[in-house]
Amino acid sequence: MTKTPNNWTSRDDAMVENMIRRGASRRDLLKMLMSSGVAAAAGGSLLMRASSAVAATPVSGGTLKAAGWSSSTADTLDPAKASLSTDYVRCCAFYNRLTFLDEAGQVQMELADTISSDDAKTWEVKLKSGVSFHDGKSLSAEDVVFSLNRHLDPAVGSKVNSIAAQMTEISKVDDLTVKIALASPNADLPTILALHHFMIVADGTTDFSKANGTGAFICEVFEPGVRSIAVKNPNYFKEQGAYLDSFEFFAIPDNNARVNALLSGDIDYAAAVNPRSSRLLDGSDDVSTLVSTSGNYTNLNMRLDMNPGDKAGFVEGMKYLLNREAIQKSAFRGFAEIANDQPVSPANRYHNPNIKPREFDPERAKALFEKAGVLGTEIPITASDAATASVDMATIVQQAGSQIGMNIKVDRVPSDGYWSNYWLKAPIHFGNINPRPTPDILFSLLYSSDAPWNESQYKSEKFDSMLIEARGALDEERRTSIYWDMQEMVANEAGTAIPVYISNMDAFSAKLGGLKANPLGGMMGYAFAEYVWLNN
Amino acid sequence: MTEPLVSVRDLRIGATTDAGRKVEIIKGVNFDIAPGEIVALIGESGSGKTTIALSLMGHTRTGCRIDDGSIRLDQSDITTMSERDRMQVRGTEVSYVPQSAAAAFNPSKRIMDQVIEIAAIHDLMPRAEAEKKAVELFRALALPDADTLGQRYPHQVSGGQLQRLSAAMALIGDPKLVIFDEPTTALDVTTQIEVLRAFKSVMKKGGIAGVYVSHDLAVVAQIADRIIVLKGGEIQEVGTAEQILNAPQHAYTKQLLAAFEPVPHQPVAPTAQPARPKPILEVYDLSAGYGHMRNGVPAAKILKSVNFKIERGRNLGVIGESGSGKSTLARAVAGILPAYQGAVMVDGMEQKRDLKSRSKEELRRMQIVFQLADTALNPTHSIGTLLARPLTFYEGLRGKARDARVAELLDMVHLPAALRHRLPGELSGGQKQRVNLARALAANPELILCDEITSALDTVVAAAILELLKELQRELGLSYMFISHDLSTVEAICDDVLVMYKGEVVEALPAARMSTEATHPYSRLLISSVPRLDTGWLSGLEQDPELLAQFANR
Amino acid sequence: MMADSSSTTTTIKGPSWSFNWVGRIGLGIILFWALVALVGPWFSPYPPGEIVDWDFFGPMTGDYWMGTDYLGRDIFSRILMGARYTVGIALAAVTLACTLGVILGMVAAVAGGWFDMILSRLLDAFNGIPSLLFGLVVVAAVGSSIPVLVLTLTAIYMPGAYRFARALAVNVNTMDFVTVARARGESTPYLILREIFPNILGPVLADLGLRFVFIVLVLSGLSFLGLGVQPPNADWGALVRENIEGLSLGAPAVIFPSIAIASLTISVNMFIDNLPTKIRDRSE
Amino acid sequence: MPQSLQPWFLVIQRLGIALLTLVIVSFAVFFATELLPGDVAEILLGQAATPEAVAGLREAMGLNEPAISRFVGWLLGLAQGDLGNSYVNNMDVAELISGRLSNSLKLAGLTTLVSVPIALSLGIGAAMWRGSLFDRIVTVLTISVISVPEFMVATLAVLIFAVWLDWLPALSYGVDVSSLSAMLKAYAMPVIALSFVISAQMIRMTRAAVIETINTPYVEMALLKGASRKRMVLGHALPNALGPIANAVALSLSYLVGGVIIVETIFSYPGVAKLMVDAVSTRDLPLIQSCAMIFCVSYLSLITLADVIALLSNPRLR
Repeated sequence: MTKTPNNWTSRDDAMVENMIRRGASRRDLLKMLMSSGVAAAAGGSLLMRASSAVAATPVSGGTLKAAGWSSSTADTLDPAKASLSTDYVRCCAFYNRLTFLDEAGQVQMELADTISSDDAKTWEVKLKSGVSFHDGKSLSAEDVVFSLNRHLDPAVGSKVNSIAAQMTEISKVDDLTVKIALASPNADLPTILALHHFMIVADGTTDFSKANGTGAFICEVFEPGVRSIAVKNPNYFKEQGAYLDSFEFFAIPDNNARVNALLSGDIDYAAAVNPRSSRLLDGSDDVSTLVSTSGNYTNLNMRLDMNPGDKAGFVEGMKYLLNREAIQKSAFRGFAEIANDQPVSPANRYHNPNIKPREFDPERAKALFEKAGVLGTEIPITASDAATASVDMATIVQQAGSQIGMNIKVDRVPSDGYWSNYWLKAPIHFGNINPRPTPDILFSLLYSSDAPWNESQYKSEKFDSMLIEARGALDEERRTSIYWDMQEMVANEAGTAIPVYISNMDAFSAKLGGLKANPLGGMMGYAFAEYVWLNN
Repeated sequence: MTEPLVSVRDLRIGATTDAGRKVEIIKGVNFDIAPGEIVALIGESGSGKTTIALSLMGHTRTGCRIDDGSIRLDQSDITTMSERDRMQVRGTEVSYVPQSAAAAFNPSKRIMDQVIEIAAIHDLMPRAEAEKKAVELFRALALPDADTLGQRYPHQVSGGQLQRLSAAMALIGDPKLVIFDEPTTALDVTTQIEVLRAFKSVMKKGGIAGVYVSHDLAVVAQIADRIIVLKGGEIQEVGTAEQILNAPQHAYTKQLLAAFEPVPHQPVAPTAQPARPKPILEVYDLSAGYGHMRNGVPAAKILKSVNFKIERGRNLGVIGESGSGKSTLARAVAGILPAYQGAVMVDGMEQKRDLKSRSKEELRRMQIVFQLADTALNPTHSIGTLLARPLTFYEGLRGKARDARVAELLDMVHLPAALRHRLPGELSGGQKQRVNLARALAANPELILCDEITSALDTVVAAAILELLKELQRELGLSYMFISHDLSTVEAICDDVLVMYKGEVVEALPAARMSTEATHPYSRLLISSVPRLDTGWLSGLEQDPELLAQFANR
Repeated sequence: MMADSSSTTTTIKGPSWSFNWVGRIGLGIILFWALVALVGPWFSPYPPGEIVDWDFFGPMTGDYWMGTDYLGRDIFSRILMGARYTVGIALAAVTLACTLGVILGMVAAVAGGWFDMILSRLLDAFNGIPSLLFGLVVVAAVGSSIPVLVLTLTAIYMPGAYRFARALAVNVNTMDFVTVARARGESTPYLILREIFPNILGPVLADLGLRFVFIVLVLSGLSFLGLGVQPPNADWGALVRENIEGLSLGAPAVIFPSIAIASLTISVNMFIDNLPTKIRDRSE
Repeated sequence: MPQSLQPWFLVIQRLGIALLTLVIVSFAVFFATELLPGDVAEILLGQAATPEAVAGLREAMGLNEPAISRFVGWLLGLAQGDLGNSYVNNMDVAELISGRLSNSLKLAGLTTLVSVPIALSLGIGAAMWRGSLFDRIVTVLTISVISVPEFMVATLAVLIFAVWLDWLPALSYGVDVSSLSAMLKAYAMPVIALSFVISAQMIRMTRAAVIETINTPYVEMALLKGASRKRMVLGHALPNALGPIANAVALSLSYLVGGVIIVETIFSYPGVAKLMVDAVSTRDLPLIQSCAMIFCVSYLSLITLADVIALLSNPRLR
């Protein structure tokens, strides 16, 4: 057993592990640890533990039992309809995408051998050969055409219908080549195709009660709202297939119950553990944690077309009234990075580090509210458990408001129906945005004038034209600079206050090896089953 | 003289009331019982007679305990025994015949199992032998179908039979002492005779000693060798049955006996008012019943074409045994149970059958008084409120006028005016019945229907209520329809009598000629079944067994 | 004014309100919480929503008497404030449920026939729906606010109160004093209010107490499933729920609200169980 | 009517009433569901619910038909034994439910086996030795259990038995149930938690019912026959208290099917209660209806069973 300093937490463990993954040297790490007051000897053993977690040799075999946090009868094996982490995990295990994002956020080919384009408008996708579905059928261009075309059919109910809409033509060139034509140039297509919804299913599939994919696992049992059991695919096309023999996945919605199940050894993996449980996890040597900051955030949306968001100064005042540090420390117990009111997170390579987060400045906020003429009026804020930690954040804002004479009324509404009834609709409300791989998706989804989820009704012609320019720009430097400018515009002009990027903490048995953080989300971007192994 | 079987010395039993107050309910009682002797404990309710009887078995009811004194039964001292030892004595040495066998039989077990239970508990004999013995006892107690009776459930057997079965239950273990706790009080008179006879013969045959608890001197006179008169937990007088009946010493005993003397009714002279042609109540062809109505006729027909009339200022008595329909008659007349046929006329005016359709004035003129004052008076209303309500309701009286009238009503029924602030629960039984009456008087009625209003009262109290009724009649010119199962009560107050049997009027006569001139066999049976204050009455009584078989309610 | 003593009829003046020490302790705790609900918020050291400490699940200290919660808020202040919601909502709901149930029950008992039959069936059917599920559905439909909570809890407990009151009223209705009043020509409302109601009041009050306990628990159950009063306020059930992670750490933040709930419910039970026998026996 | 037929007539009458109640509930549930904001298409699309997408999905799912005609269609199907298809995943509702229901029944059955004997013996024992130390302990325990929220009991149980003592698994579903001991272990935790919740009420009611019959003349009669306390209570009081006890047990057990939502949540046990919550949150009408029917049927059959037991245990009604 390793002796650890008293104030050492799993959060710190995870940080050290992350640094090792990012390539920090042992000396850098020790220096960092010493500066934070950890004795050299203890620091050394900590490093040993962290390094072994990262660099152990893979072992084949075993059954992994993992628990997500939500599950219902709406669980689906149809990738187009996938809406919860639970669905993503299962789809990642049973299907493959054309491309995927590695831990550094770089696009890697999966089913595609190459994806190329000269003008970012017409794309050619060459498929790998020798890939077969679980039922034995070989992967061909028809399957890809079918899979992508599904998203355009409203009857399917695809979640990415609006993103897929830019694909005006999807056609087979030959058995292993597909041509995709876009409405307008978009250099991000390879990244877009890495979205979980763009999993490739077999041509003509309508029945999704069992998954027939090309993935590393074969679906053996699937009971919506209950569980799935997967077994290793012996004919997997990748050289190194899954290490696990089988993989059982279900959900334990209650955080406490999930943590307890992990602590008692009934499960090996507990996804998305509440930071409040960290103190409990710290006490156990059999459990490790993985923290990934992927750009998920809960934001406060003030509609610019409605009272009081339409009053000059109000939105800025609210941004100053957000005590980001309190939110980070209290609501997220440190499992968050302070953000600067724009959606592109540090995990994304286009993140603009020059925009500094606004300080908590109630006096300045007061002056701004006075200017807007809202000081002393009652401001209702709609929050819900549906948007992670929004109720706590609202409470924090409410407290800050009460100090400067702002009467902020928190309206907690049920999670059930929140997204259809309150989100985008209430004058001031909370949203929760999952990580997206490209700034283009984020901006066109959330901030362009015709964006379907324009949370604050932000309208700027300049912004719109910049978006189109960046999308077609193949020159990386040019794109980056446009995106940096756009981030600045959002931070200063839009009615969306983004206080922190939320870190996801997964907790798992110390026996589990091979886990790495991924910018697409927790559980290695939901694809962990294929990459992890169980040490004996 | 032989050693007494039971000797009780300075017995004191205390009780704790709900309020936590301690009271002594048996205050130092001494008596003996010789082997084979039947001793009666007689007294009014609250005299402690049942408490003493139960203490002989070492049992006290919840809240009571034996504080002092000793009870010796045969060789053993009941008071100092452990509960486990008392269990051994109960059923074998001393056993118990309860007041209401209907309640004392477990409804969910067969009769035979209960009768032979004592044998099973104390392991006295094998089951087959016990059953044989039980059947013999059934025969000895003159029970019909002795061989198969044990297979029935208690609800399938009549009250009189159950009472005899409970005696069989008590005798199965050959006890030395049997305690009879008012065993015939709940029975009809015609049934009572048979049961008494059965008890008497088995006790004599077995030479068993008995304690007979009762409030009824006439019944006790038939069965007891000795009588102990109790009042307020103390013995007033002890003596042989003959001596108590014929030469009472104590004033209280005399009072008890006096209450038994029939006081012949003096009809009120119709001088108070000029003669009116119309009777106060006329009933024609009245039929009523319960249950689902089909073609205007109910499923269970209780009352069948009853006709009678009551002249103003006169009283009509209605007698009959349980199930005769006499209470139903009162309810049908009052409209509580709407008749399905026939007519009720008050002062010549026809009344609607359902009381809901009768006018307030019609309702006012005819009032009904129920048997049990406990349930007839709302326990949450004060006496003043109870009496004030009819005054407000019928006459719209309020304030001082109403208060004055309430005081006047209380005075009429000889109750102190201060009582109006009390709740019914704080009053004695007789007082409650007076309030019950006063409430009817508050309506200033012309006719009062009295439904067994003295049946639940002790004899002395009942006699006083009857006196009160007569007095009120003289003062107010009332008429009563007086319903009772007790012939002597009816004779004491009524001018005319109806005898009812199974919903029909079988005889109608002036009260004075009832005992002598009744012709219907059932009337004759009823009259002959009323116990007399004479120790030889039961043994000398001859009844036609065929008549009994036809009419007795057993 | 004691006169007319009869030797055996124990005279009790109305329902006597003297009870044993267990009942008195129960009553004492109930009154204490009632007082807290009334004036507690004025004595709370911090605003209930204020984050006073950046640590979470803090221990008991001189500053924070009952520790801090998951956000670092003062638990003592939050319990004082929660008393108002827990006691208030439960009391409002139980009063409403019992009033409605008792009135309907008495009407059904007196009216009988079809009215009784249909009402009894309907409410029976309603009883078949699990109460927490019903609560979830309602809040999903109309959102969560104090009136909605009160009405939901009322709806959940009204059928029980109805059944109870109806059974009692049917018994009382057959008593002679009701027949006497009816024979006098009294109207149905008079029969219900003056004759029947006073006689079922005692047991109904005892039943009301038990229902109160269940409502406090259902309220905390609803809070556990995510419904309840608006932040930063919270009822005690919500306090337990939001701090339940602290249970494994033995945090006072979860222990004190639990004690608060238990002390209230246990004391109500103690009070009811030791009501003067006269009232209690009729309810058993 | 012949005496022997009377009980059967009563039973049939009760069944008829139960059926009528079911129909009433069905309509009530339907209207309640209609009152809920949003429909299955909107809910399924969640954040992606643009008007066009919702319209498309509605069309594709056949939701454009008026709700009442869909409901009547479902009722007609039900009459023929067809529960319909789930809107959400188009699976056969019967199939969806059957697995969950058997889980629920397994849990309910085990809990019944454990709690009913314990509760009845504690309740009867407390009544038998009324006022004794045992009675006081039982009373205090039941009051404490009634007074503590269910989720506290469940969470504490997990914490103590699974995390700290490591005696029992924290999850019940999907663990090894091949041997009897493994199965007992797997179900121990939810069964313990549920038993706590339902026993208290049963103990109280049993105690009250037995005490009431102990205070009858026929039990006093048994005492005067020299019967022991045990014989008085078990032989005489108990048979007559069966009716009310059966009623109390039925009421408590009815909780086990639909009311266990909290225990299902904490032990992540896939039973019907969670299924119904899911169905409500996705507005899946056929599923909601079917679950509601199950709750109602189980409630009514338990109550009816209790009625029948009460009838049969009473020779006067038999």
